[in-house]
Amino acid sequence: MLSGDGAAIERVPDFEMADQQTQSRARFPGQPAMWFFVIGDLWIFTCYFACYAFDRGQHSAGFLQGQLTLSQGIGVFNTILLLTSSLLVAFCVQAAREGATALARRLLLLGGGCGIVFLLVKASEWYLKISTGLPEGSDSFFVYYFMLTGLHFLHVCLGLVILALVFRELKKAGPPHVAFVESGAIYWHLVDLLWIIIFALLYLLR
Amino acid sequence: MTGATLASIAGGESRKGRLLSNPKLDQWICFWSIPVFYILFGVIFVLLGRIMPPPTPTMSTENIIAFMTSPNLSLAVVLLALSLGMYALNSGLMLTQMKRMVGVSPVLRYAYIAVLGVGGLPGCLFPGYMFALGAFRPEYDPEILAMLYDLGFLCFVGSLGCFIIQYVVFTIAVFLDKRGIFPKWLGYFSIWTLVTELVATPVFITQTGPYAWDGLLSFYQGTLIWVAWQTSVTICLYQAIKNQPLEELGLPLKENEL
Amino acid sequence: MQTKDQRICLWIAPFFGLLFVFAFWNFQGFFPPMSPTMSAEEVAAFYRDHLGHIRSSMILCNVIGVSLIPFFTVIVVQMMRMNNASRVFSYSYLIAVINGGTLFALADLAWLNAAYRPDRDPQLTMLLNDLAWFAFITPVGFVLVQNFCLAMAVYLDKGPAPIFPRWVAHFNIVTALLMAPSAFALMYKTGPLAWDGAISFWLHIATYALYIAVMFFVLRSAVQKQADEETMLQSSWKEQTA
Amino acid sequence: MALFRNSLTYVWLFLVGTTLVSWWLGATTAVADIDASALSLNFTVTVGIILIAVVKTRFVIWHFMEVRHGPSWLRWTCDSWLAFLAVMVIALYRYSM
Repeated sequence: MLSGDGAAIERVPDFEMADQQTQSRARFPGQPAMWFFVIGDLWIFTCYFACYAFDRGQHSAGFLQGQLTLSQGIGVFNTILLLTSSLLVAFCVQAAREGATALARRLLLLGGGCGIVFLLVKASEWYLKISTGLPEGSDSFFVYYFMLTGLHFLHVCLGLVILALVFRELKKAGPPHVAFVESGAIYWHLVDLLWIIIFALLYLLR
Repeated sequence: MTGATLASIAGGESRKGRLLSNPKLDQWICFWSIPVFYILFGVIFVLLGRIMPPPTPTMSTENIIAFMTSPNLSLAVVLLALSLGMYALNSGLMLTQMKRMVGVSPVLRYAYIAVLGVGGLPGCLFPGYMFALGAFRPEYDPEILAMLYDLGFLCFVGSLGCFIIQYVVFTIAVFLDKRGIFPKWLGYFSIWTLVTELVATPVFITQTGPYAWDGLLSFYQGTLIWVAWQTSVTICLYQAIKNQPLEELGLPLKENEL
Repeated sequence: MQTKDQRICLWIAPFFGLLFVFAFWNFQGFFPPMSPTMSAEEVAAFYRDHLGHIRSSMILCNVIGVSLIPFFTVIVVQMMRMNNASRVFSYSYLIAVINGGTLFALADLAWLNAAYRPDRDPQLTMLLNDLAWFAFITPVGFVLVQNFCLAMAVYLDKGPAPIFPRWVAHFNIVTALLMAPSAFALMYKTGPLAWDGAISFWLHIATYALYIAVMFFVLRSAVQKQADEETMLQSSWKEQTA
Repeated sequence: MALFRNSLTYVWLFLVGTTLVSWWLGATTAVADIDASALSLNFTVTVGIILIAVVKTRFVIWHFMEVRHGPSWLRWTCDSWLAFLAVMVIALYRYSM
């Protein structure tokens, strides 16, 4: 299915050449407004991570208690899921740059699909967590857990909306507006990036 | 409105004896009411009432009584009752600029009006009344005073819904606008204010730590980003009014459009 | 633009005004007004003695609490017709009207809750009574902005035929200033500024009633002028096509 | 299929690999009961996990967000933010322990 229809195949060889081309000249990815948003968002999350690290140090026993009840398996699966969706969206950007909009649309759908699966897995994880109840003494950990994963959940939802807008852009006849597609992809990579840090801090930290 | 009146508006300078002949006088009046309002806002909540930065939720009853009987708390609420209306001028200005946007239907303006109609009371005046009630009769039982103290701060720091929707409506309007009256980064900026409002949701659950109503994350970060947002909105409003073409002023109103 | 709907909204105001007068007269706590210096037991006793009157009048107030909104929206429509440079004052006026309307509802609900269980702890009844009086007397910030916006709109109405005469602007400013000091009822229990005092209560209520009455007549003439303009427009249009 | 010979695929493989490594690193100590000796081990494990996360984040920024083709100020901002984040989290965690 990934091979795309006939038209895309001929154009695929110069797909790689495009790859070498981009290395030569410096090019600003996406729109500056999106970078303003990404960098600002990173700083906002930095404050959350700082408070988390500080509180974690102070009563680390309670945090460990809470953390042990989290299942790292689901966390790893979610991480790999978002990494895959990031890869697919990156391929979509390269395909869009090449004008292979049909292939780009298919890759975007796959990436968005992974995002939706991520949301479902996260929601079920919460539901399990809430229904089994929280071990006492670790509620401060779980305020952070629900706050960080909740905010990330909303970022993923906003990311899906942006991917939908990119999909609509790719549906239009004629060459797509590449900077817009790149910005959508950059936001999606931001969401993936935030999850990598949240996963490390919440699930694996000792 | 015939062309004559349009000329008279644009040619205001020529009219002798008119001291303030600036054609955009009404928008500049509302614009300069914004800094005045926020200076008053600062005086009321920070200096007089010492409501911002908020005291800890886990205060002992004596401190609560001391807070309630602080001399100029009720004066702060009086000033609030007098000056809260100025926020309507600020919102009116935003709506006037939103009306100039192309590709933005009036539904966003009506939503903005409705949200602002709701927003001011639970967020500002109602907490003020709770503190005023406490200050009015310090001889209440300590539990009643503690309840007023909690009710006041929870409403003040915790009323999020109406402001979130205000930011959502404003963000959509900025992104849909094809004329670019407000820059796109302002749209992204209001997404942050929306995010920080969401971070304040655990205010109703925890009483200690960074998510309490005086916590670093739900209060200080939210207020910092809100202040930065309001400053950048004011700057963008200034730009929008300044480069509003003169012939756009005094346009006749389309029949059914607010 | 057809003016029949504006006339209907206009004539709503005196009808509900009379209902308001009756409700306030029926509510024993207004004439003479309850004094803030009453102790918790006296307040509770007052609610127990006048339970029927309080409940009936406040239920009526609850029903007609926001009935003056159509009257104020007629003002907004007339402000929209003025040829100011932009509609900023009309928008601000509308938002101030929305905020003002909701506060009277809060006051009315507080009274009704106090009267719902008169055998509560007297302090709770006093608390609800205080909240009711605060929300009824002190929120003048919105009225200030309303009148300020209308006054500025009239001053800046550069059209050949202004919608409102200029004295209406002065009248609005004066009424706003007369009602402003009643915000201090939050601080004082005795004296003219207390919520039963001469300035905060009597002056406030009298000014507001006078304001509604005067604006009613001003609006009636404005709507009438608009109707004449339209008929003149239609007649001249018919002449051209006939 | 060109998509698999693409450089991004190798980046993706690297990222998945490091995720599994950090999982293995983080998981092994879950079995050890929590006591003082384990705590000291924890700090080295913590630093290891945070560094892995930082490396993964840098790869995502440079390759997926194409910052490696971007202007130098953008590269510098992202890297300095990442360094600040890592140092701050480790320092706060160590200081408050």
